[in-house]
Amino acid sequence: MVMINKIVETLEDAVAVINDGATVLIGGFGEAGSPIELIHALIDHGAKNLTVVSNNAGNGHVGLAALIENKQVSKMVCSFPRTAQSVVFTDMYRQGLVELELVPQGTLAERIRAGGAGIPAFYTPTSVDTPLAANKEKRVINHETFVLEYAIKGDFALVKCKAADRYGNLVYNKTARNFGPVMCMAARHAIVQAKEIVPVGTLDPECIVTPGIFVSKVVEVSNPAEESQLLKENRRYPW
Amino acid sequence: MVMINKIVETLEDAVAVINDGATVLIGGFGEAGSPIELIHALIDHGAKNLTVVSNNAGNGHVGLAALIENKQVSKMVCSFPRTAQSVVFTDMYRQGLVELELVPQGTLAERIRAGGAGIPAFYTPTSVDTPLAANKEKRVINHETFVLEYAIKGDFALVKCKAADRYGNLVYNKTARNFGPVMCMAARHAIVQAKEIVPVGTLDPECIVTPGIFVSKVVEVSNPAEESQLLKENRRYPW
Amino acid sequence: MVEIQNIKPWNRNEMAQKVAADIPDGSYVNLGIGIPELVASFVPEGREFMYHSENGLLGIGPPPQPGHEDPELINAGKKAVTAIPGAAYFHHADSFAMIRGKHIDVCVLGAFQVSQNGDLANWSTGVPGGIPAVGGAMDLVSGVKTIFVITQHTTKEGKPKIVKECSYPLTGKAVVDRIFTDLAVIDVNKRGLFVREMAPGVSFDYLQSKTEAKLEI
Amino acid sequence: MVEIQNIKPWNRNEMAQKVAADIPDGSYVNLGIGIPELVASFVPEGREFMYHSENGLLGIGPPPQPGHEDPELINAGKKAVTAIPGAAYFHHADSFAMIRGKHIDVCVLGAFQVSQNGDLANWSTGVPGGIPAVGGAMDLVSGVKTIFVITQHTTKEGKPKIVKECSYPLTGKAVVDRIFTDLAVIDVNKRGLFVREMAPGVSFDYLQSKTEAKLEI
Repeated sequence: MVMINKIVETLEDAVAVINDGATVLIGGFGEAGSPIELIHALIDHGAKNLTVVSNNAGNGHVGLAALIENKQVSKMVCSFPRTAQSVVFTDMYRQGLVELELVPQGTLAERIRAGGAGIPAFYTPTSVDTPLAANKEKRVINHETFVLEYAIKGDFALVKCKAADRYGNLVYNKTARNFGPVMCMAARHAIVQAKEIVPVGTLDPECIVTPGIFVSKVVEVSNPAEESQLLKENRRYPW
Repeated sequence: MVMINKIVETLEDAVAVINDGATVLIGGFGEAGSPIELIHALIDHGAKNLTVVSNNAGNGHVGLAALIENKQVSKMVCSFPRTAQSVVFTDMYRQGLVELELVPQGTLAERIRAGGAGIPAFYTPTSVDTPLAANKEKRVINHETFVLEYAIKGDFALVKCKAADRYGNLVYNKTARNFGPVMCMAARHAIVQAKEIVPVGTLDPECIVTPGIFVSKVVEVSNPAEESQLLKENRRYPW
Repeated sequence: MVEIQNIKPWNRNEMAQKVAADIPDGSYVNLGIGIPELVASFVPEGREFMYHSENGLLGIGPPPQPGHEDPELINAGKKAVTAIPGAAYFHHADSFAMIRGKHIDVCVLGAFQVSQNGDLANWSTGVPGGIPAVGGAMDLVSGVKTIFVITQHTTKEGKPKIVKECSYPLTGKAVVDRIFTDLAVIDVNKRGLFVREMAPGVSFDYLQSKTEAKLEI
Repeated sequence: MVEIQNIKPWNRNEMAQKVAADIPDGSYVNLGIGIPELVASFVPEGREFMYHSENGLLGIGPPPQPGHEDPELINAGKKAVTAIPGAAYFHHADSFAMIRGKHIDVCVLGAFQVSQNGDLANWSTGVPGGIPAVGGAMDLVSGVKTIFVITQHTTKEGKPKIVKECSYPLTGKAVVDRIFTDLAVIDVNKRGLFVREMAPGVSFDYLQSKTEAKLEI
């Protein structure tokens, strides 16, 4: 019998659709929720000239940092690209090898949600009177000034979750949920790595965080690497 | 020890804060999620000149229909006020005793969410080229036309849920969830009737739908009436 | 005069079956209130659809056994339904994010009128004193990729429902992709209305005589 | 010259304790990265606060026991935390709905500079070649009802951080309600900066000498 089945067997298959020049939304807040294995598969895949939307810009020489270091990213859209271990982005940015669009974190989350919800633009109080609103359209509503912000859509999203089923229903783990749900909504193809793939009907329908309608592909990665551990070991990708 | 405790003992206490002229968001889609006991308490309380935001306009002579029949509602904001059993609203509207703002259902949900999320206004494709967009501001974004819609905020929300704790964390039952979560977000004071009040820590933190930050008061109603049953019995409130 | 003696219009179930046959495997499908609800019974062999209800359910199952109705598990028409294994519940803003955000593949709606360029009128007849009610129809037509209309070809009074221009207030402009009636299946595209199939015994001339807008074949 | 021999500046824990003492019972509180994180340790007897982390947690508990850190349970500063019974997890858009929608009562932030009218600069020193990073600071100052700043009174080089006008790029204009430094607690309102309390041995003249903006008492 034909069935809706979003499960793919390999990381390679999962990212094969990603094309040069694509906009890729990458989940995670620091290492929590960062889909390291999918990012490494994207490095192996080699798609270039990517615009990456992600809260941070990677740490050390693994995951998102390794993708940037491999010169596959022409532009980063993020809220906090600077950390003690964001050496790669800092270096590449100073050399002019990667462009940066800096977006306040809540505006970033809301622009992505808007992209997924069919809202092309919205007004927000965030960043009014700051340099980040300098060239943006303003509007006064009920005597308060707001900034117009536009939706962000992705061609692809790379997201990590705790458990998934063949319909693409997802649940997350603790604060690793962060940007995953809105990125799945906003991408044409959301590609997800799940610590566990479970039979349909296992996930409580009251507790599913991302309904399968927002997901294109699921691949099981039962022992995902921890970024902080890789950093301690001074690992680099490709290894 | 002083503790955050949003539980109130009686329906009367729960609605006592509602003032004349208030905007009240009332949850429910048909009878699913309709907080009948809270509405009846509001009838006993007697606050007048209310603007009520609710998907429907009530059925028979109980719940929201009874509130309208009791002449406490001067304006309804809803998407679908007409059903086979919406006799009270039909009658009062034709007599000019209640005003109607008709809003497409998705726009209604999104305007309420925006109210709760601090987004004062947004653009949407819904209702473009229809009479409901006739006097609204339009904007072309990426060659497509959108309508500007403004946030809806409530002074109060009346919402029904399945289980709650003293922090005001809520879970719902099946399709009775509907407008509850966004209405709790958008109201200054969200007043909730729960079928069950459980100790803090009982609700799974991964499955809480409405975090307590959005809730002001919770009252236990362990055997809520079913609207369809009351209609079968031709009940009227006050009884 | 047009011959009519051998005409066998499709009944509602046959219409619904034709709609179902045109829904691609794996589609996410929203079914409107009324005749569209019948479509759920006709998933073709070898296909799996996922039915969406705008009141917060993805994965509508078959109707419940009598006596097992749950007043808190209903569809957009407020009728009792069931949920399949793998279903998910969500709130109204998330549900309409699915609709407005173009995540639903197909929507099946009823109609008062459809115009030759695909305008749909299905929420108000504009009668003074009538209670206007729109529900989710405008959200659906603006957000769903493919809009199928299922309707009787004419009104009870025999007036055409497929018209040059809608006289009733619009639900959406140029939104309908295909019309399924008791007499025919008609594609709507930029060049006009193209008849794909006619009910047994229906001739093109007969069909045109029941249709205000110009048909092509 | 101003006398300085008897000055006993508050240490970071004392500053954090003063902040905690000014947070009303039952408040929802967001703590920024750095010194603000210390505030969590000083909930006054008889009060209950609910700590919010913008990365999707309401109900931060005490730090985990060493060896029990969970890399998927972290705070905004990306440090391991725990969750109290009654905590809830949610996604980033919902988390910032809490912030932007004015549901958080109090936010405690660090500062590079605060101006006399409550402007805050805490995200960029505008140095060429620096990597700009803003995080959630602009969302917090625009959405949270009460903004407390906790900071050393002067920079490491001894320059005033409480200034007439911020020279660094702003995080928000007229957003700060109260400033807690090692030397004083200062209210910001429309009429200016009002000193509420000074550290032991600090005189008003001394405090003014360390402050570019004019202080009132």
